[in-house]
Amino acid sequence: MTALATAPETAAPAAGSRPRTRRTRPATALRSVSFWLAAVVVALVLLAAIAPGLLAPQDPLEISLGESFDAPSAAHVFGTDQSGRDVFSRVVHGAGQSLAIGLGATAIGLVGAIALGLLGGLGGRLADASVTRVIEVLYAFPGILLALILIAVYGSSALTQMVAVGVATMPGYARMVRGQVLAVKGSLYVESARALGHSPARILTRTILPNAFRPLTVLVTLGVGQAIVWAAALGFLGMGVQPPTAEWGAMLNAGRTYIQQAWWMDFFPGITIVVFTLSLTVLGRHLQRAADSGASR
Amino acid sequence: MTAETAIAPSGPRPALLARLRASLGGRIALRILSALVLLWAVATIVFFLQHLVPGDPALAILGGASANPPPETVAAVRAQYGFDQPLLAQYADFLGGLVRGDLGSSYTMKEPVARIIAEQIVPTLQLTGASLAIAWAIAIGSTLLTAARPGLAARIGSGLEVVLAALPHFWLGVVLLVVFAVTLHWLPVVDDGPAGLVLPALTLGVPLGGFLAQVTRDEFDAASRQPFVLSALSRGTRPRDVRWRHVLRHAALPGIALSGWGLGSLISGAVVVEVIFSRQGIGQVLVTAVTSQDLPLVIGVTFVVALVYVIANILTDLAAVAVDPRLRTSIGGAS
Amino acid sequence: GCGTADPSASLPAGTKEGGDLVYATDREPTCLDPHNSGDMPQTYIARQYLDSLVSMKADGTVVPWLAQSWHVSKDGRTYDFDLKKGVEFTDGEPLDADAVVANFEQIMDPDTQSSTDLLYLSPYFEKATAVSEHTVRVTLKRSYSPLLTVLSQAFFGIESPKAMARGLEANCAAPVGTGPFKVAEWKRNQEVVLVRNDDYDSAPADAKHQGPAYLEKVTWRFLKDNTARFGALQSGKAQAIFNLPPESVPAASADSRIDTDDFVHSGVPFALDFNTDSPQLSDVRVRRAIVHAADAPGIVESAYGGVFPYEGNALSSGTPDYDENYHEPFPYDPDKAAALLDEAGWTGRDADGYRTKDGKTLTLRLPYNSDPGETPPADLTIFQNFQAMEKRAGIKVELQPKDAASMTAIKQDPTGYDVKGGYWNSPTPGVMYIKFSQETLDIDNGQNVARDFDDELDRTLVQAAGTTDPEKQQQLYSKAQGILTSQAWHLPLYPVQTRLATRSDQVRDIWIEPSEGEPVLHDAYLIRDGA
Amino acid sequence: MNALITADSLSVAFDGDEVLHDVSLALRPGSCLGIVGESGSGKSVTARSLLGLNGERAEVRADRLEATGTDLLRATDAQLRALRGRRIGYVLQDALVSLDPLRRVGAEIAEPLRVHGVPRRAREGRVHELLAAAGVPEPELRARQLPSELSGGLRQRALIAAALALDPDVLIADEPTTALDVTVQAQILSLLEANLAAGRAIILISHDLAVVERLADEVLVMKDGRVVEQGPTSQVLSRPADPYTRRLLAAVPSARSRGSRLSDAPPLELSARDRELLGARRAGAEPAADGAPAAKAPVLKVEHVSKRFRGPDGRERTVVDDVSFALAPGETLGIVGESGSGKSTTARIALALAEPSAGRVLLDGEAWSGLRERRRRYRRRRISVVPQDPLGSFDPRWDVGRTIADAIPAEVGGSSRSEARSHRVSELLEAVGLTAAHARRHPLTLSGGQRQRVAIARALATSPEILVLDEPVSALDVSIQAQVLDLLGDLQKALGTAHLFISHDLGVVHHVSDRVLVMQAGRVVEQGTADEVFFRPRHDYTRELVAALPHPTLQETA
Ligand SMILES: Nc1ncnc2c1ncn2[C@@H]1O[C@H](COP(=O)(O)OP(=O)(O)OP(=O)(O)O)[C@@H](O)[C@H]1O
Ligand SMILES: Nc1ncnc2c1ncn2[C@@H]1O[C@H](COP(=O)(O)OP(=O)(O)OP(=O)(O)O)[C@@H](O)[C@H]1O
Ligand SMILES: [Mg+2]
Ligand SMILES: [Mg+2]
Repeated sequence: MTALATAPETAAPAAGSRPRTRRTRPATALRSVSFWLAAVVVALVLLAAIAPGLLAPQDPLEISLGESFDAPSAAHVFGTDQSGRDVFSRVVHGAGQSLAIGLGATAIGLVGAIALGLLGGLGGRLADASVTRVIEVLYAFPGILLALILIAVYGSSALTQMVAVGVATMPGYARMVRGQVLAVKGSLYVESARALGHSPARILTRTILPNAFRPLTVLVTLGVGQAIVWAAALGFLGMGVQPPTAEWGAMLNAGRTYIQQAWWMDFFPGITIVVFTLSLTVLGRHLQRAADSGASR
Repeated sequence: MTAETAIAPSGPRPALLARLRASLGGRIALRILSALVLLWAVATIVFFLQHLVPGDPALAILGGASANPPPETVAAVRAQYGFDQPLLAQYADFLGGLVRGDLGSSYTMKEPVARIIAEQIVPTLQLTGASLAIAWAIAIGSTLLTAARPGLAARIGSGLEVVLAALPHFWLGVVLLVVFAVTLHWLPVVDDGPAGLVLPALTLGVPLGGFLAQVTRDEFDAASRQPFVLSALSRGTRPRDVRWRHVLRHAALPGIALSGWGLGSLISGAVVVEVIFSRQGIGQVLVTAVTSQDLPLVIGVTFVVALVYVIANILTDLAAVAVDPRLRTSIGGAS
Repeated sequence: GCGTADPSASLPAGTKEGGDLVYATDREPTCLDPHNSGDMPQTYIARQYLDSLVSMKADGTVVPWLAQSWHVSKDGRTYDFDLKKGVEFTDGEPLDADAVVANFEQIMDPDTQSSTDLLYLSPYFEKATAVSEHTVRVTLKRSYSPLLTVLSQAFFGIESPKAMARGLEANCAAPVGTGPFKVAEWKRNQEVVLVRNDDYDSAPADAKHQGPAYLEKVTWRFLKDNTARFGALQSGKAQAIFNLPPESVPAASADSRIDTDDFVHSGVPFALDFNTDSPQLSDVRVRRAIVHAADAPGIVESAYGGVFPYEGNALSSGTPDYDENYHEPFPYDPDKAAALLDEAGWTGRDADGYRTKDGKTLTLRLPYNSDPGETPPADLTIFQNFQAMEKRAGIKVELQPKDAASMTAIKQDPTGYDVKGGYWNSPTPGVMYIKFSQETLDIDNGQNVARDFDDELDRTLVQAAGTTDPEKQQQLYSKAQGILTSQAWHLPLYPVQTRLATRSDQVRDIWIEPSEGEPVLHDAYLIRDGA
Repeated sequence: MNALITADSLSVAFDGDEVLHDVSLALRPGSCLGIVGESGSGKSVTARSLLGLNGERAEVRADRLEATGTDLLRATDAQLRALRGRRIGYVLQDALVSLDPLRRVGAEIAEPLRVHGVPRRAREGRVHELLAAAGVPEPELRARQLPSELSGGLRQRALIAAALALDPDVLIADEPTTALDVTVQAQILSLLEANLAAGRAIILISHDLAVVERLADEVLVMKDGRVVEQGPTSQVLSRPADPYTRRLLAAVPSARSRGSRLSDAPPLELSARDRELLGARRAGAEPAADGAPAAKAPVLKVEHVSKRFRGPDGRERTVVDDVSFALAPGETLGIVGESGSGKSTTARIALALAEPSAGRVLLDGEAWSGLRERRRRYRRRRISVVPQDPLGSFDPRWDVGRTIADAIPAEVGGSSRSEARSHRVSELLEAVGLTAAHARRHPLTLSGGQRQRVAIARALATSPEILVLDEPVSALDVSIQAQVLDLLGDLQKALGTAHLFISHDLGVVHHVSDRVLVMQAGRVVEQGTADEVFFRPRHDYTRELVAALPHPTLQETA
């Protein structure tokens, strides 16, 4: 629940806002370093998600009762857990699960949000008024609360976790899509297209939608990171994927018990999430800046 | 500037609304009305969600480690809680209760939900309040120290903010706990007093502070490029004064507007933080209620949190107006 | 001290009198009246405000408490208790024979929703009557030698009839007894405040002192989180904590200010019970194979870090008539497990390497309560380790986290599980009858988790309950342990232990009574600076 | 007399890029120095240098730089601050955003007083005095208001009041009249004149020669960071020595310039094929002879059109009120009026982008307003628009080629990327004086004039009969404006399109229009031929407008 993408402010970078040029020159070198670092992290996590076997030395589920709570060492770089499982292998294998949940949640959130946002942005006054209301109501359930309610109702599992996070992030996206559609719809270039006599369908598909969705790509980058953090928070509370499955949130939950005795059980999955989401943020910002300086004004 | 001449009298239809909007009091009344509608919607949604729960709520009520309820008991419980009535009757009951401030009775704690929440909301509000203060301190401190300054300072400041904003509560909290309480013994692990508030409030406040700082910094940068800044300088005002008197107010605006939302996110965060630090509060109650499927309690917490959110938003609106008098006409504008 | 507030700092030196003790525990009871339901947290706290008829000593002998003396009839079916005179409940009601009768009636009343108490009493109890003002007679359907031991638990604490008449809800919130403390306030999710009963004069015969408690007030805190609870003790925010987390034991023993008091519960240890209604588990060979396949001592060692010992017998070592021959009846032996499974016909293998028979994979469902308060992390580790060990033998264990309602439902619907974890704390070996008899299976109240019985076992246990001859009891109970072992209805893992950790520099004389491991605060006192 | 301000060989560089080169100037007490030049020529940088306000990234070099006795090159921060506001008052270029929008006007004006140690009690009265002196009615009320509650003219006055708070020796006014309506502009100039008369020295910066001519004793003409010409006003403006100054003067559209070219660019030659392609519909269509709009049937007829909007307060306002006019083929109809008088709304109604609340619009004699969009769409190509802000009217994702191709009717080539289309795009670009290579550029990378040309090319892509031009040149510099106006004239001549030309600039309207429509508060107060309206105005409002024109020479009759 760190305050990432769905903050209302970020949610509505309407086309009309004043351009925020940043001084780019002095920081270019540093930026590109941060960009490449972030890209490498994201690439590694993707590799871990696709082919964990390449990175992980051990079976994430195999216990070794004699080796419980081994501190980080050459044999176990992230140490071992209470059953002697290799934490590093579990972190690597957890990438797939966590990423899938993050992506799935973002997809769910986006699909819902786009439906709502388009309805509000393109439907009539009444539709817009109702959509605004719905978004407002959803906003009144702060993130995790909505997720928890869904879990209370449907029980904890990877799927509910995904849906819960997706629904929880939806209002932010929806508000953005709606704002964006309205801004684009009211823009001069859409009026020009109308003045040219283009059909509504053509204006919608060629002008409104592509322009309204442009900032979404950047937001998805930020959103996936956020979704992973949310999902991990649910996992941390024991309401996500259940042990012994390797998943970052579930590992955090398991590690919490032994925090005084085996800090590495929580520290490493946690720092992985931090570094990964931070990298996504950095990448997202680079994309955003590229988009800002490239196409829009 | 001559446009005032072309005002035609309004038709009768929007008269009431228009008259309401015309005065500040009216706009506040509208705002409150729309807040009530919002609360009703929240209550309705959670009520019907509750009925999607698979299984028998009576069993949840009679649950517990060693429960073995005979069928008669289960039936008695059903009757007691009205589960045998039609859904709409239950809904009417529920709404009626809400109006009277009665949120029903907790399944597991066998106590009125309203009373449980009334007790637990206080520490949570203390926590979120302290966190919000910390967040603002970070945002303003970082902005004033590093924003719109040449050289390394701004880059370090903004880099740090990104990192802070990316710290998840569950991780930051555990790290702070292990380092400062368990290892260094600087602060207590649990404490009801102010000392015990430090780590949880930091855990919650720091990431939000990083986020707010990004927003205020952006706005500060933008505002400090505005002509009125140069204008002030041209009158002989000190640069430091300009930062404080002019730019900071502008920079604070989006942050203030976000604070209502921020409070919501803090309550979300409190769920995790209260669990980590074993603090009393609504978050703990919610987690327990969810794990034990104590739905009246879940609904109650949700409703109260929505209420807090609504109130917080009204307050932030007012705060924003205090800082930006231009907004006076926009209260209640959304409705 | 370490700079934190010492609760006794302001009190005069040289006296035991006065002060406020903060006692932190993990689980919060759902009801303060232990007659209702009957979960462990209830008995722990109830001990502070309820007195029982008798008290049990560590050697298993029973000494007077509210009952000054008692007389048991020859056939063991009639118990006459002579009550202490002049004792009053804290609401001013007198303790008399009628009051005690009312307690038995409340326990037997279905509205009380008693569970534990009924399991102990209902097979035997017939009626309780007031013979005279201070004499109660309990009549049994058949003889029941553990009755006195059973009644010594706080689960059978005596409550004020006037208070009980207020109804379940009020009685749950603030039951009224004759004990050393009174319930002043229950702040849910936080604490129960207990204040001293200044008129107390009915301590059990084995108490360290008579008369009112030394402590003026006890704050009975609920700190679910292990780290926080231990942290509270370290920082002096709590003077005593119950259930020192196993993972904190090393830190606690390293701290000279912290004393620990371990109590091994008697009764049935924590075990994984096998549901014999499941086709694959109806075969004793499969059950034995499962037990052989699991490195039980290793599993426990990993989960409890060597803090809890392994126990393979159906009874915990502290239980009277425990037979250590059965301490580790089926040692870890993967080969033997494989042989047994082959013999039972589970010879096929599926794609994942699990054993199959007639195309069906050898799968065991293991549901557990997903609430970490109900299933502590270490037990979850045990399940995971068990799962991993059985996987090596080709047995697939599915861990199924469930909510409380589903777990309750599963208890009543034995088709919902194959394996389930659980324990039964009890001061008497008679507990075997509660868990494994035809009678409990027939009542179908979910206690007979293995869903099987053995005629000979039943007979042996009934005989043991019927005799008062210690030697005969010992012999019969040994036999019962043997039969249970041969049935392999469960995989016992560790005896449930209670660990009380106290700040020795702040408080003294908290002791644990042996029937249920209840902490006793009546004798506790705070240490004064310079005293 | 000693100069109040002296700069010798002043150069300013930002991050190593020099933007001001060897500028020298001197301001004598009681005189007015005008600085003119196009956008980006360094006027504001010069002004800021005189206060040491160019920021930390600026590197200022000069042989000598003194202001009211302070050596700016060596002054400490404290000395500079003592100078600012007290000795030199500075009125920033952007009047609308130079007051802190979050503070009351009174507080802004009191700021220099506070900074320079005027006690709190004395301030309020002084603020009211200053406002009154700056010609602000109801000063007590205004002081309590927010800048956003004040009109542009009032804001500009408040700024001037703040600059004059401590009675400085010098007032630097940077573009004090831009973005203001003519009448308001005239009032501000009078205010400055009054200050001048009171003996205060003024540096007046403007790109508008007429404004400078009215006030300045001496003029400095700047181009690309250099001074190209300097001297007494009358001499520089009537007998310019530098070709740039001459071009600048020639480029100012006015009654005098009617029918002549404004820029020195050669007239556009369109081949017959081009003309055919660009849709000169009536073969051999004669360009409308000057002053004789054809008696042909009008292509666009607006009849008693009104438009009402509901404001945020729920009240209705009539923005366009009973407007009627007709546009003949090949004719240019100019619409002038102050900001908010309903010009753009009228244009949108003409374009059928807004429906009138009452009245109707006919296109080629057929119904145009009040139709379903479906029935109107195929006729839309007959009427095109050239907006004031071309960038905003381009899809931000598209390059120039795609932007224009999007406007080309479907019959020309199939897909938007086809051969025929890109050929057509090249032709259109060339027709507006760009090259085919521009097709691959993104509009962001073009200059304002080039963007406006792209917008014109797009408007022409449908071969329209009518062009609606809503302030097409008001965002452009005079010389660029001259080129664009010439281009529009050339195209009209060649193609015979009718123009509905909207501008608040009387000179521009007079230069281009056959007939003129004057709007005030949504109503047409006067209409007639351009010369009739401007030389013999009948309505008071028109008279006021014309009288307010600052450049006496520009009002001379031809
Ligand atoms: N702070 C700055 N940093 C970098 N370049 C600057 C800065 N200020 C001005 N410039 C550059 O200096 C040149 C002159 O700018 P200046 O603002 O003085 O022009 P101007 O004549 O006032 O134009 P306008 O009429 O548009 O106000 C421009 O090229 C501008 O880009
Ligand atoms: N969609 C709309 N809703 C409400 N009011 C509007 C709308 N469009 C225009 N107006 C109002 O109508 C009035 C006239 O606007 P219009 O844009 O036609 O003026 P204009 O003469 O073009 O002014 P400018 O010279 O500033 O462009 C203004 O007061 C404006 O606020
Ligand atoms: Mg300028
Ligand atoms: Mg306009």
